[in-house]
Amino acid sequence: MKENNFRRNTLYGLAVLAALLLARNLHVILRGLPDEEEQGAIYRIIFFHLPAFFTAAVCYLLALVSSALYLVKRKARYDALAAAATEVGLAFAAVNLITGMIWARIIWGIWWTWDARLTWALVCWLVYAGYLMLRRAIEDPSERARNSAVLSIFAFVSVALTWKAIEWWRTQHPGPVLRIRGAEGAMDPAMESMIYWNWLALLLVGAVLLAVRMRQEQMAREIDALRRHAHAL
Amino acid sequence: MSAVAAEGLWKFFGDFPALRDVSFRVEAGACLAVLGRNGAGKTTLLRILSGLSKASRGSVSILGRDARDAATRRCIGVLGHGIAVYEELTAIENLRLFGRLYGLENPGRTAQEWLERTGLEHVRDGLVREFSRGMRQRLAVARAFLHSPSVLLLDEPFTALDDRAVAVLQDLLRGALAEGRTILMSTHQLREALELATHAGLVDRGRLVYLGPRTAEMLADPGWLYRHYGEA
Amino acid sequence: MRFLRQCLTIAVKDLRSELRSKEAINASLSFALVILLLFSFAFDPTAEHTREISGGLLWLVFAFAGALILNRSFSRELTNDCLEALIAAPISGSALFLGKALANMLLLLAVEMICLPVFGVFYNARWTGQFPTLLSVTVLATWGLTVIGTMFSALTVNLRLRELMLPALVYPMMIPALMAAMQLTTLLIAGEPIAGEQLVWLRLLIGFDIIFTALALALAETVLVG
Amino acid sequence: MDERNLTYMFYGLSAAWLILAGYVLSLAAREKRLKRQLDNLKRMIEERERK
Repeated sequence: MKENNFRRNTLYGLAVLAALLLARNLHVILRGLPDEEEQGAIYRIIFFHLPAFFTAAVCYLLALVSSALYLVKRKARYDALAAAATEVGLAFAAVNLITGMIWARIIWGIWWTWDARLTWALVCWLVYAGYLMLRRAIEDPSERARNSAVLSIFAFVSVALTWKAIEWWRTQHPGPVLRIRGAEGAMDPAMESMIYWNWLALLLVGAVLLAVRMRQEQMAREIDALRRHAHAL
Repeated sequence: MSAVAAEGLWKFFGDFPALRDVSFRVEAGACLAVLGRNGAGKTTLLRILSGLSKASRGSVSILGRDARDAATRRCIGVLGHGIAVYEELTAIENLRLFGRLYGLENPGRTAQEWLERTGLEHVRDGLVREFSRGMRQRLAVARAFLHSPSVLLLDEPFTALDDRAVAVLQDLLRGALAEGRTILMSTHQLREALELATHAGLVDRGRLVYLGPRTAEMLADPGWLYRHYGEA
Repeated sequence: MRFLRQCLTIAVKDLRSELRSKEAINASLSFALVILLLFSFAFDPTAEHTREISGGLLWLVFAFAGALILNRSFSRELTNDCLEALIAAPISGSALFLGKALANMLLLLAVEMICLPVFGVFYNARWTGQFPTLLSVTVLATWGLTVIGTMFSALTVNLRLRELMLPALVYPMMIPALMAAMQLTTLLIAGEPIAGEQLVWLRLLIGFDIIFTALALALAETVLVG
Repeated sequence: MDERNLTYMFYGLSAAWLILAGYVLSLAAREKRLKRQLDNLKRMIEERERK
C-alpha cells in the first residue's frame, strides 16, 4: 500500500500545482496582458485555443508511441497509457475545436468554415473517437489492447496524411504566430510567453487526468480478471 | 525429440491466467487425451499448439520447432469446434484449396483420394451448402488429414459427430497411430476418445494437474481422474 | 514465390465463392445505382454543373457501395469458423490479407466499371475522353480504399456490432485517398489534363497507397493471430 | 481592458473550462462505478471461496 500512497500524494500535489498555475495564468490573461487592436477582448481565447491543441498533439503522439511499445513489449501498462492518452487528447482537442469555432464566429462571422485546420481538427477528433468506440466493443483485454494498438498506429498515420491533403485543399487560417514557427515579431513577447505558460498548465492538467485514467484502466482489467475467475469457479 | 512439448506455458486474458505454468512432453506415436471441465483451459491450450494464438509466456514446440512457423504448421492437422469448410464451394474445391495452401504437389489427386477414404466421392462436385451434417463433418475430417500431418490436434472431435462420422474418424485415428503419428485431443471423457488414448491428462483451472498413461480404470469409470486429481 | 501463389489461392477462393453466392456484389451494385439516381434529384445535373461535382459524386458512390464488399471480406469466413482453418494453415497473415485485398479490389473495380457508363448516361458526362488516366487514378484510389477496408474488416471480424462500427471507423481514415480521387476525377471528366499544381494529388494518392499497404502487411499477422 | 466582444471571450473561456470540467466529472463518475464493481466482485469471490 505504501507505493499507492506515494503515487496518490504526487497526483494530488500535481493537481494542486496545475490548478494554481491555471489560476495565475487566468489572472494574468485577464488583467496583466495589453489589448489587441483589431480583435478586442476575444483574442484572449488564443491562450487556451493554441495550448489545448499542442496538448492534444502531445497526447496523440504519446498514444502512438505507447501503442507501438505495446505491440513490441506486450505490457498492459502501455495499453493503459495509449487509452488514457487518446481520451485526454480528445478532451483537449474538443477544447481547441470549440474555442476555435467561437473565435471564428467573431472574426470570420460564421460558426464553421471548411478551413484547413478546423476541418483537420474535426477529422482527428472523429478518427480517435472511432478508436475509443473500438476499445469499448472488444471484451477480452488482451485482444482489445492488440487491436486498438494497431488502430492507433493507423489513426496517427492517416491523420498525418489528412493534414497534408487538407492543407493543399484550402486554407484560410491565420498564418503561424509563434516565433518558433518562423513568425518574427507577429506577437507581443509577453503574450507569446503566456501561450507557453498556459501550455505548461494544460500539460500538467493533462498529466493528472492521464494518471487517473490509467489507474482506472488497470482497475477495469482487475475487474475483468475477477469476473473471469468467478466464472471459472 | 518429442513430438509436442510445452515449457512453462502461460496464457493471460487481460490479467486472468487461462493457462498457468503448463509443461509437458508428448512422444511421437502417442495419443494424449486432455480432459477438463468447460473453461478449464483445454481449448486455449489447443489453440496455442495449433498456432491460432500466441503464448503469453513460456514456449511451445512441435517437432522441435515453434508452433507458429510455417514449416511446422505444414505437418499439423487441426480439427476445431467449427467444421471449417466453405459452403459456397464444392467438396473437391474445398479440399483442393486446402491442399494448395498446405503446399501439396498434386492437390487434385490427394483431394480425390481423401474424398474416397471418407466416402464422399459421390458428392465430389456437390456444393457443401447442400450437404447433410454428417457429410460436412466427414469433409472436415478429410481436410484435417489431407496433408498427412505427423501431429494431429483435435478439439473435442467426437462431440457433435454422427455415428458414421465417428466410425470414420476412429478408423483414421487408429490408422494414424499405427503409422507412428502423434495425436493430442481435448475431450469430455467420452468413451470413444479414451479408448484410443495411450496417455491421459487433466487440466483444472488452467493447470495441468495430471499427465500419465491412460489406465484401464480411467476407461471403465470416466469420472476417476476428476475425483483423484481434480480439485473440488 | 510461395507468398504470391498463396495470395492468388486465397484471392481465387474469395472470388469464386463471391461470384457463386453474389450476395455482396449484388448489394453493392444496386446500392450504387440507387445512389446515382438519388443524386440526380439532389442537384439537377445541367451540363456544366455536373462538371464540378462529377468526381465528388462518383467517389462517394464508390466509397459507400465499396464498403458493402469490403465489410464482407473477413466476415464471410465466420460461417463454419473457416478463419481458424486459414490461420492454422501454413500461410502468413500478410499473405492471407493480401489475397483478400486482391479479391476485394477486383470486385470493387467491377462495380466501378459498371457505374462509370451509367454515370455517363445519367449525367451525360463524357468520361471516355482520358479513359487510360482515369482508369489508373481509379485503380490507385480503389487500392487505397481496399487496403483500409480489408484491414478494418480484419480488425472488427469477431465483434458483434461490426456492421454499425465499420462506417464510423473506416471513412475518416479514407479521407486523403477520397479527396485526391475526387479532385483528379473531376479534372479528368472535365477533360483537363493532370498538370502542374494538380500533380500533388497524384503524389498524395501514391504515397497513401504505399504507406498503408506496407503498414497493413506488417500488422496483418498481429491482428489475425493472438 | 478592451470591451469589444467581451461576451464572446467569456463564452470561449467558459466553454474551454466547461469541457475540461465535464471530462473530470465523467472520470469521477467512472471511478465510483469501477470501485463499486470491484468491491462487489471481491465480496462475491470471498463468499464463493468460503463455501
